[in-house]
Amino acid sequence: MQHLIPIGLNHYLTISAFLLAFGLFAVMTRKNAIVVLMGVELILNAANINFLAFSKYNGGIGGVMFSLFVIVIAAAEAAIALAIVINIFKIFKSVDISSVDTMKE
Amino acid sequence: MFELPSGAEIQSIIATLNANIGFFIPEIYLSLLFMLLIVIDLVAKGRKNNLLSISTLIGLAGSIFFIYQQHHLPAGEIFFGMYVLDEFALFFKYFFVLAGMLAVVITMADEQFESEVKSMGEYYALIIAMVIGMIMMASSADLMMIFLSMELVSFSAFILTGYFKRNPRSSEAALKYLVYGAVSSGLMVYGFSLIYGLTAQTNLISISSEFSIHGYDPLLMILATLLILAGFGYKIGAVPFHFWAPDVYEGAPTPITAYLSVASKAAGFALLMRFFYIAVPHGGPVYEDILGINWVSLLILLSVASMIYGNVVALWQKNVKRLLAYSSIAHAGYILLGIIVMDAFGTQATLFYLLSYFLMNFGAFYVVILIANKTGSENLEDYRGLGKQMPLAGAALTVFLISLVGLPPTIGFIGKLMIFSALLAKGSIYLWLALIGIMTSVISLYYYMLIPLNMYLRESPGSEEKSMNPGLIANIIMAVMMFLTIYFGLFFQPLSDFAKYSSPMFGLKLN
Amino acid sequence: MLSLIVFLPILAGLVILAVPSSQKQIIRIVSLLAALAQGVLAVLIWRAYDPSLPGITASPGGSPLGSFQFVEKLPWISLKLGGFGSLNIEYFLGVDGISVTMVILTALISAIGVLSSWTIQKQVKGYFILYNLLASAMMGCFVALDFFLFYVFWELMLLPMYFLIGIWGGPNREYAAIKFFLYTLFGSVFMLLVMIGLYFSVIDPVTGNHTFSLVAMANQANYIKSAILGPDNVMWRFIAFAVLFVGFAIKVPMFPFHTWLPDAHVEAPTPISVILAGVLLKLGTYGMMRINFPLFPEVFHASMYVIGIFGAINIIYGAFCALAQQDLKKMVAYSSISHMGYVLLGLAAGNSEGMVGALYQMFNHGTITAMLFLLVGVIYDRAHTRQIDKFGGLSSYMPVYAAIVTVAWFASLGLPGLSGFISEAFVFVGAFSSVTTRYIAMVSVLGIVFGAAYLLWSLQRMFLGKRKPDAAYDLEVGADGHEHIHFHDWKGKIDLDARELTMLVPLVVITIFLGIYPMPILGMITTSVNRLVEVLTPLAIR
Amino acid sequence: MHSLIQLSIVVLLLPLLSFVILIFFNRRLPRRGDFVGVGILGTAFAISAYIFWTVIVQTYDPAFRVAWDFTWIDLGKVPGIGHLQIKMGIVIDNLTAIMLAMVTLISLLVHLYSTGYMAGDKNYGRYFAFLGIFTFSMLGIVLSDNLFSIYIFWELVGLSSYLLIGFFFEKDSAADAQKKAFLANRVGDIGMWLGILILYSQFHTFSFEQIYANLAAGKFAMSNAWLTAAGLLLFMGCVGKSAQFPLHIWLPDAMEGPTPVSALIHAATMVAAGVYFVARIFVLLTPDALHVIAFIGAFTAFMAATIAITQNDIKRVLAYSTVSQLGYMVLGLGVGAYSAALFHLVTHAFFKACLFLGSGAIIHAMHHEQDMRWMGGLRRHMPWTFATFTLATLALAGLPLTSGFMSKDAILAGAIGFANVEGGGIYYLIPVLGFFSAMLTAFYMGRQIWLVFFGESRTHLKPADNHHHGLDAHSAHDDHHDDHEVHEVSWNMRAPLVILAVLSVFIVYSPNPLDGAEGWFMKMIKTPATVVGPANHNCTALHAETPSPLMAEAFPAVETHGATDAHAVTGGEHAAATGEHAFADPRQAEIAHAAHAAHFPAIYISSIMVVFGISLAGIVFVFRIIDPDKTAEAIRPLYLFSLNKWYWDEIYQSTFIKGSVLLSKILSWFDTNVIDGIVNGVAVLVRNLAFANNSFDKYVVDGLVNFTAFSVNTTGAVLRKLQTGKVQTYVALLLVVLFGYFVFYFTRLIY
Repeated sequence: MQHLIPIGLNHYLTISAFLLAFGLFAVMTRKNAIVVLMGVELILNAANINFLAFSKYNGGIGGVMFSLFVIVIAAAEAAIALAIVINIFKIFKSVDISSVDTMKE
Repeated sequence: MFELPSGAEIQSIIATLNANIGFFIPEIYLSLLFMLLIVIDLVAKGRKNNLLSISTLIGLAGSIFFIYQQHHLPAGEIFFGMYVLDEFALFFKYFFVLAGMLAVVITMADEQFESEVKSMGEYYALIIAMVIGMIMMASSADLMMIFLSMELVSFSAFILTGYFKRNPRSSEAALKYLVYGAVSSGLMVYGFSLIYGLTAQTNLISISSEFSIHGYDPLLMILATLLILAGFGYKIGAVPFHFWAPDVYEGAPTPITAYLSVASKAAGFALLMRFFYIAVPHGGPVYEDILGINWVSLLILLSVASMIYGNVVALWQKNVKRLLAYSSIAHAGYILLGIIVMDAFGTQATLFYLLSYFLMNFGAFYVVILIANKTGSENLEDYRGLGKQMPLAGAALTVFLISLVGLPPTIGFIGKLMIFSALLAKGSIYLWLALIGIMTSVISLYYYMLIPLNMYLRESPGSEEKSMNPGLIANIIMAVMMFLTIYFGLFFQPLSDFAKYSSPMFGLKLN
Repeated sequence: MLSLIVFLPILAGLVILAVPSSQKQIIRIVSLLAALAQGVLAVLIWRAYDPSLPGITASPGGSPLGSFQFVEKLPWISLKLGGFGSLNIEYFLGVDGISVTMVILTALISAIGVLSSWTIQKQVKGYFILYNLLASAMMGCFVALDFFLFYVFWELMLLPMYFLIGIWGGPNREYAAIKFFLYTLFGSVFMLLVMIGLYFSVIDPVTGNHTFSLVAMANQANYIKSAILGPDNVMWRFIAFAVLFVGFAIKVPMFPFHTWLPDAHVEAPTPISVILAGVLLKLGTYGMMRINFPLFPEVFHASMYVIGIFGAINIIYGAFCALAQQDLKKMVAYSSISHMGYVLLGLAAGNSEGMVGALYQMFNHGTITAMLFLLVGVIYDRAHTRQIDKFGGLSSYMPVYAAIVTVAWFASLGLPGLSGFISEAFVFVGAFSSVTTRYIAMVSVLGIVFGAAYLLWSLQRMFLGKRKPDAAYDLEVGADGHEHIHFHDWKGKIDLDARELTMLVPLVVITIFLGIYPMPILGMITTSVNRLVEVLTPLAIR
Repeated sequence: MHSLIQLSIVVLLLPLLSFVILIFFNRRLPRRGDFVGVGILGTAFAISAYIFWTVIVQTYDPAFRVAWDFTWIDLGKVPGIGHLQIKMGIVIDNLTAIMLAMVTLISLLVHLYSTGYMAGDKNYGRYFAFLGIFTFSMLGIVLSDNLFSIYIFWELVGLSSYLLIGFFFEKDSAADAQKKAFLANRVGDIGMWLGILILYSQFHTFSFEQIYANLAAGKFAMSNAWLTAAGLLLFMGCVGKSAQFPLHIWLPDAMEGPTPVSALIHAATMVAAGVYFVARIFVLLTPDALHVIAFIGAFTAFMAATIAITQNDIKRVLAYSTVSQLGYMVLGLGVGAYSAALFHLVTHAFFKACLFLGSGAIIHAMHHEQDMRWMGGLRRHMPWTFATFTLATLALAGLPLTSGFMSKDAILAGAIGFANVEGGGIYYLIPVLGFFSAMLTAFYMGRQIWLVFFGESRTHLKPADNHHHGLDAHSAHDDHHDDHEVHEVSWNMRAPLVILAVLSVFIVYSPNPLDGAEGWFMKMIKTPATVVGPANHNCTALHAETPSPLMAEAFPAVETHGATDAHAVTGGEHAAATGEHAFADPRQAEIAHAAHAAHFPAIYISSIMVVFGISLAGIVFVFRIIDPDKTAEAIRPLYLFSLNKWYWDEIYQSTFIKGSVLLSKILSWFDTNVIDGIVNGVAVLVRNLAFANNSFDKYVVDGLVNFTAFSVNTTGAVLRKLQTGKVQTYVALLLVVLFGYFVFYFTRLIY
């Protein structure tokens, strides 16, 4: 088991980068509004991972604090978002985000 | 892995909190007001809009008193460098409180609320929440505070934008605003995390000292700066981070549009200046070689793009609200010009421009609301012949638009004058920027003048001479704003001295 | 006193604001009173003016404020700017020989404009408010000695003009109005940049701060050598000069920036055409004399030749275009392009004769062209057309009108004994005496013939001969056996009525008197112009 | 201020007074105030007669001269020049005195005559007002002491001629004629003005005195060519006003005006003003300039004479004869026969005025029939007119015992002398043309006399179609003689004829019918010393100045003119002998001498020519030995050429007038379509673009503004497509932009 490389900062950063990419991908491509919101959550969590990893590897408690607040914010955001999406569903009878484009140019 | 703090440390923390609480009174007061409004709404259930709005006005007016008290306090950081109190912050405190009051005023004038919503309950509370959030944006000294306050503003804004629940445009605007805002703030947070990774600090000043002491990895720095810029750019609605703006401004309730286009933009600028002036290393050849990213050039790109794009696309708009939305994008460009100069004069010019923009934009939106009340439309075609039917409104709107173009003797002219003076004071390096500004403002004359053109030069289709008087109070408010627009255009000394007084940040002056 | 003469119309406008819009007569009378009061003040200024003081800028040994008269100088704005001392803007009014004549002209023309506005029936209240605003702005431009103040007045003129053309204008008014607005704004926005640049380049010798004062700017000693528009910065000074020149040339209007003028004139109502031709065009050349040339004398000296060529083009090109017009008003419009060409030529000469001629031509063109447009308005009111060949033989039926038209037309073609001649003569004398513009002058002289050609031709087609078959009026034999003409749906007097005479006769008298004895105006001009010529002559030549 | 000056000022202002009174009050005054005009002119004439008496008769001094001036415009201390003032002033010398008397006299007579001729016209009062302002401006020209005021009055004369030619403005032909006259004069005036400018730009003064002084002192800084140019340009003024070729076209058309006006303005005074002006500037004309002038004069004299032969309109014949005679005067000045030319000016003024008034009487009596072909046999009906008209005709033809004989003869003598001195073959063309024109003059005047007064009345032969000629003009005042009986005119029209006829007799001017040089006139009017040309030594001697480089340049070596000097001396002696004054300028002296030598040859030749001409006319038109019509057929091309006035009108019409009208059309098209829409095509494009369907591009039709507008507009149209309304697109764009920035800075980072 010794010849396994120890997990280091870069691994965390890579994972967070992937999460970010997935999140953006979801936001841009998914039709369903809920999935889009999930993408947003992914973005935020990518940031969280960064914060935690950094605070682990170069000390300081700030990163942890930050990530806690980000989680809270994400929760609040989700709540508002869902309310709005429901409202959208009431009016447009669908949650297809790409069909919501009455205002343009 | 982190050891718990000892009792003594906790004692000292509590002591500091007690000591610093005195610097935080206006925010506390506003938070209490926020709760009070909700309580009032709960108690006096029903459609007592005036009760709520009046109390909001009074409450906000009261807050000015507390803000005024803070002039005596020494400038500096509080709450362990989370928060800062300085002239710069004070300026924006006044700014946002007044903006909130104006928002309330024009909300009272807007008859669309009668038809769209049953109760105004949380509306005013949310406006207060936005005020608090923006005040904190203007005075936060720590990445975390920045993030939190921005989100506070954004969330209230999302809700307010979608406040007309049964109105598809309003809801659509809210959704777009939400998705776009969430993504950009997400990117911003990611950028913050990178900065944190580079410096292990979240306080702006310590970040900058870290940078100046240890230097940094340029590649990561570029990435971080760009991502953070995405967040700020989204707030100030500058090209290419503006895409949400037109739709949201068109869809949102008009008072909210006005409020967003003035206040939250200003908050964004406050943040931008604080962050880029203080945190990110700038200026001076010291950084040029290692930096690899000159954020001034970045902002120049933004501002030029905004001026051109905003003005050019506005030429095509038929909906007045949307037209003003694009014009606000263009104005973001002009304001950025002041930031680019990056000296005390530039800051002063920027703050002054924000003040002038405050006056004329609110004025324009106010008149638009009054007209919409009478005609029920915001389309250019329906403005035909209004000049005869509502003379005062027509005159006022013309004055505001002229001021937006930047012609004397209006405050808008002085704003442009100061911005360009700040540019030219640097010699001829920024002259081309000034030229672009001039050219685009000529272009802007086209579309701004379309409105008076329709109001005066064209006859209304149903050419009956019915006069639509918007009512005494509305007339008075319009007249006052029109008067101020012209008065400050001729005697702008007080405003500009105020801007001058508020330019220093963290108590330290720029050269 | 100057403040009074500037702001009287605005006060009148405020009064009118209070008058209910149904009281048309009261509104008219109020503005008329204001205009008359302005006239009285102008006369007082004329009497009290001391022609021995040069003005223009600080004379060597004189006070740094220059020897201006009726000076009113109040600190207006004084801002502390981080790192740049303070921004000082002054409320600085004053007149010298160059502006005092223009002040008199403006007062005269605005009074006549009010009279001729009597026939305006549509939205009288709004009309007169805008009119008074315009009058104030024009007057302000002529007396402002602070560049900032000047710029404010300058821009202030645009909006009222836009609405006056756009609301009370002819069928194609939207187009003409926006065209006017855009052209002039395009010219003036760049002026703003130059103004700021000058501000940072000039030091007020008294206070030691930067200043907007034109008097200080006109004195090359006050420039910071290395500043953006300082003496060292040759290229930028040249560009600034060109930019300013274009800005003013658009107002003049100078070929090829003239195309807004015919449209604006044709669409504008008569009084506005009178104002436009009588005063606004002068602002362009006045700006050149007050700002453009004295601030950049060496550039002016280098570009005299070009300016002269443009002047010649204006003269001849305008005359030819006028020759081809069918619409009488358009012809007059082009004729004023041609006549402003004389002004440009005189300025380009750069010597006293030329400059005196140019300034005097500005005054005379003001009165004469005002007369021409009023006369066009008279016939348009009656016949509702301005097509030249819709008339003929008018002088048999409207003798008084014909007589005044003859005087005006001949004044416009520069007949000796009428004021226009003296100014044109001086322009040519000056332009020919200066070696730079000698050959240009020889070419421009052709303008005299073509000017005569189009004027006499139109005169013949409209007034001589007999009624044309498709004329805009009918002949009917009256009770006394003589033939009379009768315009469709015109109830008033066939020949000039009292109001029109009160507008026209003073102008005729002035034209003749100043043609016989020009000193009342020239006497005020000369000292300042001589000083101006000194200022403009580079030290090398001086 | 000299008393004569005061008087002359009064004379100058009286006609103006008459104008002012009549133009404003003529309808209120009895008889439309014609008596005002006549009375005022009477007074004026009385005063100027007194001036004439004092100057010419009492102080019998060739060098008499009084002057007075005042500052008109004060330009203050002009940088580089010093104190600059424009002065106006009056000068009275012999010439002025004579001209004053002549002008006021003829004007008075014409006023008197008009009371009969114009009686009943509906603008009767205005007519006299116009006469007044004309007289005023004419006197102004006569009295001016500087170029500027001469130019002013010059134009004013043009104006009054414009007003009077177009007096019957309802006739389109009259309206055309007045415009033509004014414009032709303007063309001349341009030249004159440029000449004035050249002189002013050198000396910064307009006054003759100072200009000549400066010139003589050699202060003229520009090259000699400029001086010649100045002379010729000034002469252009004369070309316009005195209807010399190539600007002669307006004068015949000017006959559209009332006949008395033709007599006053277009025969006696105004057209002579050109000659008078050349006489005033004579001293600054360089020899080259004088040569050009001489040739133009000769050619004009000849051309006009040939045209006059074939004209049928009685007034047109006289008009062309006027042009021809003016040609004589100009010729005279050109060859240096200064006093002779001015002498001819005066004599011609009287007899030509007489002729015109006579023709006016005829036209009046013939009920506005102007075509000589339908006249004839009038001598029985109108004896007075016949007598005076014939006498004047003889004077014009230049038969001995008439004034015209002396003056014309002096000119021709001068021409011969000039040709002798210049010694070039080409220069002999001038006297030859002169004599030939003299013959032609005799011929066409003879023709006129025969056609009008002799033979039988041919009124009945007139085809009916062109009978309306002139009637419409006078429709108002035809009523008082509806009987078609031709009868003599009333006294107030007869008296002027008699007076003028008397003034055409030789005795008035000179005791010796064969030599005008012995008369008071040519004694009083002496050739002034030129200030240019070889006179430099004398002048510099006079003005005690250093010799001027200019003169040296003009005439390199005086030694080469040794012969000339010798001549000069002899000439001087001879002059002394014949009581002439010594010439300052050898060249002038020489010419004068030669002229004197050529005096008798000239007499013989011209007399023969004249007699031949008249008898030829008789042969052709009375005894019909040669049938004029057949002859005309035989030389049809020549005949048509003359009848159509050498086609000058057609040429001008098709070149200058058509040309400038065309050019104006082109330019105005250019203005509206090119300048005013440099990118019209683009504007059209914009309109056709699919997305251009909004109110804005209505304004996209204009010049450079267009271009910006267009580009701005389209960019907007493209950019706004980015705003798809789909939020996901927005996000995508956001990322694209960020990525773009990143790449940009990344590359900047590594490179």
